[in-house]
Amino acid sequence: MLDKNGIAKRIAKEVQDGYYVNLGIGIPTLVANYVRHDIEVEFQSENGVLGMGPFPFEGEEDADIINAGKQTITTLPGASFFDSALSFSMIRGQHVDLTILGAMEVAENGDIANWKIPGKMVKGMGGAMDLVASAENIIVAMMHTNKRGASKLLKKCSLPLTGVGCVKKVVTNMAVLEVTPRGFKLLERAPGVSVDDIRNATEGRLIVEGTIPEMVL
Amino acid sequence: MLDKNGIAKRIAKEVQDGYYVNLGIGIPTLVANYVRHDIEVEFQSENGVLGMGPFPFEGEEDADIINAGKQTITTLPGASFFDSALSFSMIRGQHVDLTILGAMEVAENGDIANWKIPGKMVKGMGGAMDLVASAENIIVAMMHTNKRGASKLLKKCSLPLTGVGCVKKVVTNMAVLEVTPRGFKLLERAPGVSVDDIRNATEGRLIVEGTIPEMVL
Amino acid sequence: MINKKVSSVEEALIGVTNNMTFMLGGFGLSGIPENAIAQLVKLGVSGLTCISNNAGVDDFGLGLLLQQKQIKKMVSSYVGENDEFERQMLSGELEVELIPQGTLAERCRAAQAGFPAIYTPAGYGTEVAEGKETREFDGKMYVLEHAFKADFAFVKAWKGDEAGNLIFKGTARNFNPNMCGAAKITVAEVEELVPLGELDPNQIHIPGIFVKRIFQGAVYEKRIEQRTVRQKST
Amino acid sequence: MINKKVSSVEEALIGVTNNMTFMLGGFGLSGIPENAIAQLVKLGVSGLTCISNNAGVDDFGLGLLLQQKQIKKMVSSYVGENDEFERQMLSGELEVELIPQGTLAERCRAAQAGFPAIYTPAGYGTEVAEGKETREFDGKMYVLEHAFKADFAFVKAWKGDEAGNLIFKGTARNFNPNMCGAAKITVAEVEELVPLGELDPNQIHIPGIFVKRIFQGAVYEKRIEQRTVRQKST
Repeated sequence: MLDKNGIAKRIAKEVQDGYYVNLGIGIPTLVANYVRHDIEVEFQSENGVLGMGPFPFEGEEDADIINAGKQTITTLPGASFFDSALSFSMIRGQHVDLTILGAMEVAENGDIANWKIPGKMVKGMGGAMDLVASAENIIVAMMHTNKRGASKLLKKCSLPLTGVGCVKKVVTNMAVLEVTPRGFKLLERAPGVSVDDIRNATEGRLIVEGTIPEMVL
Repeated sequence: MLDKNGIAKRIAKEVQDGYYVNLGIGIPTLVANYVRHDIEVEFQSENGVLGMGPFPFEGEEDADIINAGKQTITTLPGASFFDSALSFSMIRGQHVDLTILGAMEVAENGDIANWKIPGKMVKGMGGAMDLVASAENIIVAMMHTNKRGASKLLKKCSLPLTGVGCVKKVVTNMAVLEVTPRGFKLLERAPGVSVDDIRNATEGRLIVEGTIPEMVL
Repeated sequence: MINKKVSSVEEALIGVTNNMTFMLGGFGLSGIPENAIAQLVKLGVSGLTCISNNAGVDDFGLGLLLQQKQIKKMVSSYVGENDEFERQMLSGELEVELIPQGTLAERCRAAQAGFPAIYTPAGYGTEVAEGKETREFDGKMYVLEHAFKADFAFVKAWKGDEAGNLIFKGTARNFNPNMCGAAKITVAEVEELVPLGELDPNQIHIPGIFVKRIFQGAVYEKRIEQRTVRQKST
Repeated sequence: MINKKVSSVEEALIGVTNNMTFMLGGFGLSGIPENAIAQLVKLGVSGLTCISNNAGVDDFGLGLLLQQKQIKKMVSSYVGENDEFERQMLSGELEVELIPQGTLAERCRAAQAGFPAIYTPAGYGTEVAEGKETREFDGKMYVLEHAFKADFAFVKAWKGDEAGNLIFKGTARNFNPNMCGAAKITVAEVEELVPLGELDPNQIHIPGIFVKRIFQGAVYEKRIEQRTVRQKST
């Protein structure tokens, strides 16, 4: 079983040289810490910055330079700032190569629900609906099951959708899965997790073909 | 009868303090020379400049600073450059207060034709169709009749249209006319031109009410 | 040049009345029109519809208007971080319309640019698209979203001049440029109002034609919502 | 940073073949991709569809491609000032699609921003709208115009860096920013390629994400089409 950092570490291996990447809040944010140093990657934040760097040193925070999580950030040489319309032109126009975001539920057809729980205070979708509706390459980072042990990889989402048929890959604390027309195809197991463990934790249709390797982190 | 400069001079009186103005090629360009000096006006050119000044002094021309007529220009303090999309946002979004352009024909319902003569080489509409489709305040500057003496103020345009029902006012070498739901309403006569002269030169419906004053230039 | 300068926030907000619709720039607390918001609190206008990506925090930004119950409806993409907001929303006092962030930006831009509506893929197949026209282009589905209509747009820039030209700084830019000229009256407040001619015409983010009134804000707190830092390695 | 720099115009145009559709920035002869055009002449590719506001003059700009009969179709708003163009058009050798200038800009921007189509009032009631969907919004009529699809966009900027960030100068900006990222491959040529970090991130007109390849043009003639001057009063 992986912890959140383990999930981030595994997803970081999906980030390729020359990718523009948008990271959602939560586990996805951690991905930046594990991207290989020998490749060139630029992080976009939908509030209007490309080329984000690490957090600023204490005393160097600037209220005018934040990320989509409203955290103070820095920028790297070659960075740029832009307005919200141009920012979503990057996203909608499919100029961002990879989108990594969290989810409450993912369905076997690639539907995703990550913005609203009926009866609870709804904070809003922010840029998530734009991201999932447009991105060609979406990886979901999440726990395989919720706090009550119920599967988050479902036949059909029970929560209000954020987008339809858009998720390409899911990386959980238990497995790496590809969303295919036939369902969740199991690609890798987390260390110490068996195929049966994954089968038991997956409500949606799981496709297991051949021997499933253990993740290399 | 007015000459081209006379038409421009009369139109200049329509330009009010605080107006953003787009001037077409030909007679409209001359309007800038006659705008009162005690009012503040900014000239927009659809190729991407607001706050145009006079032509540059010899030797100070810059190939990167031109107007929509491709002429070298200068800018005044407070000017700005922008891309074509933002330029037409100004026009389509009705932020430009007054558009002055030439025409081959104007119809009594406000239709305008100024871009194409069938059988002749067509150069294109440039920004004219965007301007006439969006501007709330359009003044046409033109000769009352063509070179063969035929009226250019018609019941219906014979040439391919540039825009429908959009012209508000026409200033010719003979008259100032308002386009109303009932036709061309005669507002002013050019010096030395009689109402009958104008009637004879106008094919479209002409409305003459009361005494028609002579233009004050 | 056409002079857009007004001498005070009071003058800048002349014409503001109850039940109006406002656009307000800013993302989180970054780039929000602090002085206009303070003046709206002072004026006490109510029944407001506010189009703004976020709703501030309890004691800053739009939260200040929420505390005074001046807002009838919020149109936003994300409204967390605000207890009073949550209370009013759950009690039904406050109407909330949540829309995708990119859709919000583009509905502003449509109003600025004279487009009646746009087709965006965001929200297709979700409750955001319910009751809206959808349409296929090249095998992909889109939702028709209409341009906003607003009475005032309140934006905040870094520098500006009397002609109304604006330059923004960092991510405080966000929705501000897209809201300029998207309402009947656009009021820009700036940290620094510089003399005419001082801004490079090449480097103006928003030309003055989109701005009706401009003033220099008296004071900017520029509060940081999530202060995140790293330690200097020794 | 992702490095977009290529060492030469030859490398920048790798992949260009016959019968492709290109977008080319520029208004008149201002801000045109001079080096890319020269290379296209050299490559001799033909059957081209060129989306460009103008078509150059006989011996400069796109006129150079017209002389070599490399262009099959022009999509432009204004094509005067070019005898060879006129000859080919009247003889039927050259197909010409004339569209309003603002529509041209916005069909580029739609491609850049992922919009399938836009509703614009330009051309309603004229032959430009023939065969196109029209629609009323709020009592005004609009024409549905589709996003362009192109293989390459050739743009010219003033300054750029290896990350592909671009800054334009004066009215040489025009359509160039709107074409960036609007084709499968965007090639930017710049007068000056500056070291990474030299451009102010606040003042970048087009972020590098919209640019695939960037190179410094060998030489720029920057020809003036209408030299207009005034005399110094003595």
